[in-house]
Amino acid sequence: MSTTTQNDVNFYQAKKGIMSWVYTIDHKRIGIMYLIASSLALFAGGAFALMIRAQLATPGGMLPMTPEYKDTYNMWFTLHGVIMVFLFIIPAIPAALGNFILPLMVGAKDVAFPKMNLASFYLYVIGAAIALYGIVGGESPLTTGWTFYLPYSKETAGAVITMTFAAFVLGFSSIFTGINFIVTIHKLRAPGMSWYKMPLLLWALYATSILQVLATPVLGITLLLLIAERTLQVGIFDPALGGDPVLFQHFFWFYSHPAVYIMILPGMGIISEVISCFSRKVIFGYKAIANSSIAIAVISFLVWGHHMFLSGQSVYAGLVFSFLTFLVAIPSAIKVFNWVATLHRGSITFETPMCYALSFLFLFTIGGLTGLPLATLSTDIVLHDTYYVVAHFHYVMFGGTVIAFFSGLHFYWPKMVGKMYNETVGKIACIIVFIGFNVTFFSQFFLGYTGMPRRYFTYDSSNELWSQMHGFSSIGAFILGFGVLILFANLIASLFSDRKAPNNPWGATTMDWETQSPPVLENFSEDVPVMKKAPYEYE
Amino acid sequence: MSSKVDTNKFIPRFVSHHFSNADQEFESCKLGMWLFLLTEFMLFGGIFVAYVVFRTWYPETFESGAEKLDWKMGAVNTVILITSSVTMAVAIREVQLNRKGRALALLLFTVLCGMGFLVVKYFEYNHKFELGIFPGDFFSFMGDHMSNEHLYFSIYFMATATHVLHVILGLLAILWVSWRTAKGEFYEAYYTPVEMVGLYWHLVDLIWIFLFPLLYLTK
Amino acid sequence: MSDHHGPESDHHPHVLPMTMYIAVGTALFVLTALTVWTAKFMPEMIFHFTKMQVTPTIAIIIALIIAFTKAALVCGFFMHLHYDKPLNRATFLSGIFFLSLFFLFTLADTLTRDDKVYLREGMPESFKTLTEIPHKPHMVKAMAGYCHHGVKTDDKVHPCHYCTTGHEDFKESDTTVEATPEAKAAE
Amino acid sequence: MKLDNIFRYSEAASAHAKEVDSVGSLINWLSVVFFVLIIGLMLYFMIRYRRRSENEKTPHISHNLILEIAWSVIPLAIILVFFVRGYKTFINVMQPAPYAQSEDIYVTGSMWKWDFEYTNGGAVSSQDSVKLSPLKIAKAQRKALQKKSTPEQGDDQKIVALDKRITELESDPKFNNLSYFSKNQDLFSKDGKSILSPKVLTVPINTPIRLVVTSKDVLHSFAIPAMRVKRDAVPGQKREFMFTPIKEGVYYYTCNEMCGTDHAFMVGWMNVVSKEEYAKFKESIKPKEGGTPAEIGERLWERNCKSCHAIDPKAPKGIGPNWWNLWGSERTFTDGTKAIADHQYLSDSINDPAKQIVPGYAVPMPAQGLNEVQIKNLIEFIKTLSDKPSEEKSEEAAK
Repeated sequence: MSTTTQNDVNFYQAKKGIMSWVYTIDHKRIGIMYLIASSLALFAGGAFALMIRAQLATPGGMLPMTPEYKDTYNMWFTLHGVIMVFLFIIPAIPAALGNFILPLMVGAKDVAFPKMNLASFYLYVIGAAIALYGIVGGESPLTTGWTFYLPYSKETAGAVITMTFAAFVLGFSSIFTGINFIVTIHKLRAPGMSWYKMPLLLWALYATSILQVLATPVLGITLLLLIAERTLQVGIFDPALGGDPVLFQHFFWFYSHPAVYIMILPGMGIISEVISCFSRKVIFGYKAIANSSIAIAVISFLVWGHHMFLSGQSVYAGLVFSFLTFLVAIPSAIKVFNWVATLHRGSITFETPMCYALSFLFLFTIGGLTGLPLATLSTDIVLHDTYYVVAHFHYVMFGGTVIAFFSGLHFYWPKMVGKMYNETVGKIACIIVFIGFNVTFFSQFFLGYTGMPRRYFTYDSSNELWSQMHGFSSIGAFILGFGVLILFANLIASLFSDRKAPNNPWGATTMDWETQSPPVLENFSEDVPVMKKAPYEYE
Repeated sequence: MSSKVDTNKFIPRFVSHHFSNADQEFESCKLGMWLFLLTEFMLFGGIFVAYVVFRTWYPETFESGAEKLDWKMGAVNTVILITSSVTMAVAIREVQLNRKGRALALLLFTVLCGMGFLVVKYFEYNHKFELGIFPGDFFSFMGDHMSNEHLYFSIYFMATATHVLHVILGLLAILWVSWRTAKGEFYEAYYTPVEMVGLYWHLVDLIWIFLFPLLYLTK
Repeated sequence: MSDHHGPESDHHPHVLPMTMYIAVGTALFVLTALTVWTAKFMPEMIFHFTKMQVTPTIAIIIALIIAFTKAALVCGFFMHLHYDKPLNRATFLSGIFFLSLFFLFTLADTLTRDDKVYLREGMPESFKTLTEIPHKPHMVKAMAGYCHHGVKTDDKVHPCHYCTTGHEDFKESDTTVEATPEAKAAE
Repeated sequence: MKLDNIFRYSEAASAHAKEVDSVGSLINWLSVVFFVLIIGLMLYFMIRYRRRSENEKTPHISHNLILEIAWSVIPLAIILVFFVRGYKTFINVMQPAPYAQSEDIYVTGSMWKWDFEYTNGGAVSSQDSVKLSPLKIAKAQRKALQKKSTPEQGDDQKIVALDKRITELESDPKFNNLSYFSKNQDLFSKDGKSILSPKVLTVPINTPIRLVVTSKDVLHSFAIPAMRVKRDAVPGQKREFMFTPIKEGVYYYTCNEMCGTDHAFMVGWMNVVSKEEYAKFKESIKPKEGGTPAEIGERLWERNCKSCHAIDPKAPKGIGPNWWNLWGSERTFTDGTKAIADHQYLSDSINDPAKQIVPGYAVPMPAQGLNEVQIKNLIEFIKTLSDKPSEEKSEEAAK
């Protein structure tokens, strides 16, 4: 780093005023804005989750069992799903952390299309505003679940059009981010950074972007057709008009299954970075992890039918999809094995990001293994659409993606804001989140095993196991919520502390740590930053 | 080559700050555009999947539906779109050769063709509406038809309306680059927007190449 | 900003010969004519000479082959993929690949759907009517007062262009013309 | 608890349940093995290789090809076993051979109840279901006794006896699976009337049962956890599955696909009975044939209308209007218009119930799907429900 010049003023101070944020095309500022927006979405979705758990804590629930309140619960879980999926998990890692880190990691001054990046953020804001209007705009509540299955979403009076249009707009936001990342990784890598010298987070983001670009347009046309179905009664998905509701599920899952990997892949990338960094050791099986990201991206397009084994899909198609679903388990397993092998003979320290990464390994392993009975056709008959599925995908989505997001957030926080958070509080929050999470969702496996269906707002009080497990789950949810609050409080408190972060607090080796914290306006002081050493070359 | 540029005629342009040279910028834009076109393929792909599924289920319905469309109008529109595609491609060539006037004329001719396409489409739609052929449940056709023919027309209207939307967006984009061409912003070293709009316009043509035989001809 | 690059680091276009554009354009027009001919006139000719019917399946395969050829011409030459970087070509081909996966797996379901449940004695009538809606399209004859092209038979404003000698089909088949209110009013 | 029972699903009561459960156990035990292996190693490495000094050096182990191939191929081989074990049962359940001998039952889901029709044309009504639930009957009797305005001698003892029976039934293992709804009827009622009338699916033991499911409105999913079966009911399309119950008892069924407001109430129970009992049951629901139109209409009323429309002049106000003296009376509607209840009005209001609604009956009647002959028979039956001689009435209506 050269001596302090005009170039070394960090990007927060380089331009001042609210307008410098509104019109900014700086990827770092857009990343920060995305981070704030998606964290708000996390809190909104989390609030709905807590209300769901409060209702299910007892069989009678907290809502009176009169017809007008039944839809309230249905609205809660629908909005929990819609907000968490479209407004939080999908943009959280790629668009918030990825936007900030990716150009730094490839050694570029910005993403390839900075204006499109800003457009992506504004589309996100518009989409979120439309979704908010759908919630509070006076339309009757949306009760379809985030899957919008027809014909129910056609017959219900809820704000389906508003919400689907919001998801449509958010889809474009996602596509723009994807295009930007692919082009940036292809064209703007620093001299010296060949494909197999890219940090693994870049591989993960690259695979994610492929999925965003290829799958999201299908969601677009699906939602357009759904809107047309409600306004013009086109009948393509409506059995009363000769259409086929199962075709809608094909359309929907062609997007939404790859979307599951849009959510988890960047999380896996972050874990690769964090584990290698805090083990002070070269990542084990770099090529295997990199290639498995791409393999997951490709195979994830072939397995959408496993959401539909019992949905009226042909049983032969079910056979094919079951087989392919097992195949997609392999690359994920390879990654887990590689991460554990990286720990071997390392020099491991347990800072907050590493605590989250290790919880990720624990939870994601459970999440992955509990997916196997769902991919097996005969056991899926029992478990399909029960709480087992709920538990399984929360282990993958929350235990995987969100924990990885927390890990990445703590890992890159010093780089993003230039301040260190309180390490002890961070670890305590991590432990509370870990415990709360397991109490919440492990109990749901038992519910699913004994046949408790999803999306029920009440349940059999005579079944003691159900009462107990729902009770546990609800207690756990509040512990989890408390942990997340501490986590964010700790991070926000760090902004007002005077613990200035060094440029490379963790001793990591990728290019993003070579700039100052927070980075300067055009990321690097040098005109053309050159990659000096390969990633993960710890001595 | 840059020495040939008449700087009085063309406005020189700088490469954006985060690219290291013009080639990198051009290639990045082109890759970005191809990725965007990829999303368009997938978007229309959805409609085509619906088409194929229902065609395999109800072949008679689709034959009966296709007979109600006027293949002559479809053929005229195909010719119009292909012409516009040729002129668009040649317009890019003219920009590459620094012939501003000819490029502008070709671009405007492309716009004219696109408008012609819309006019023909308007007459087609109008005729359908007069006969009560509407998508889905609003289908109120009184002549001979299959019991679920509204499905065919749902797909017809969804596909062509989405395509028409793309034509309109494409026309606006061509007008935009025509205006910039007239100002002299494009020359052999910088013509990225023209190239991008050209790619987009060819996509519009590409989709019609499939829509025409599938909707109008195969009975 | 210090690192802006002037026109000296310029991009050099790859200009293609005019003959290519003319040749490809001509090919596209010819193929359009060909696809119309194969769909509209060829079946009659084949039937005239060989008494063989061109089935819809064959017709659609021919139409698709021609359409793919045209698409290849447009992509390869007008969109310059033939001369372009392999990366852009790969992008385009990946679209085709994933789209065909979408087709393949969706059809794997819809073509092997097992909803033609083996029917036995004793299926209740109500159940039958509930479940036979989508899979049995049937012909609906023209309404009274309309020709089979759907045009009102006494419509002076919009005469039917297809029933060239007046509403001929209508006169043959329909006997309920007296029943329509318009007809009664005319009397 | 037996070790292999840790991973049991809900109680298993069908022939293929054992196979399903053993596949499930296999997967889960192997998962446990892998989990212990992975997380055990992780924990071991965490402790063994924690940083002891700032200047520690780590070895440069970039990869190990043999190890990586091993941990790709071995899991692949294992999960392929899962696939093979899984698909056979699935096919047998979801697509039984057409020649398989079975007892067919036709299941129709609608918002928010399941209807069952049998091959002899019989169908179960909610009333029958109430009869089939001893617990419900005992509870109803106790309630009736408690509400009596003039208590008689011996009522107390009766209540005590009923309480004992209720406790007995509740602790009966056969009823452990009974849904919440059978025991908490009061919670699910509106204006004192149960808004839910779950119907009982009665099936014979040790007989292959083939359920053909469809739906009247939106997607539902018919699931019987104890039988290890579940399948979506797709409107307009038929889906089937087959199972063989091997244990007598009562098992709950649920709807597992989000279908609207009362999705959580779309539950009921299935009664597995002996073959003899089943034969008796099937005979009892067999529709009687022949008779005058009014008699046919009465049977229609019993099947389709009884739960909402009373025919007794003294009956309390039901969900739908009482039919006593309905024929020929003047009806006033919510929009202020009036009509005489003649043949036209009745058939209209059966075909399109929501069009004209008499004040006080907020819940629109669901479409019944009756054909013209059935409607005519029903109206003939309604004509007989009058305190005046029938000829007089019909003359009045004719005027």
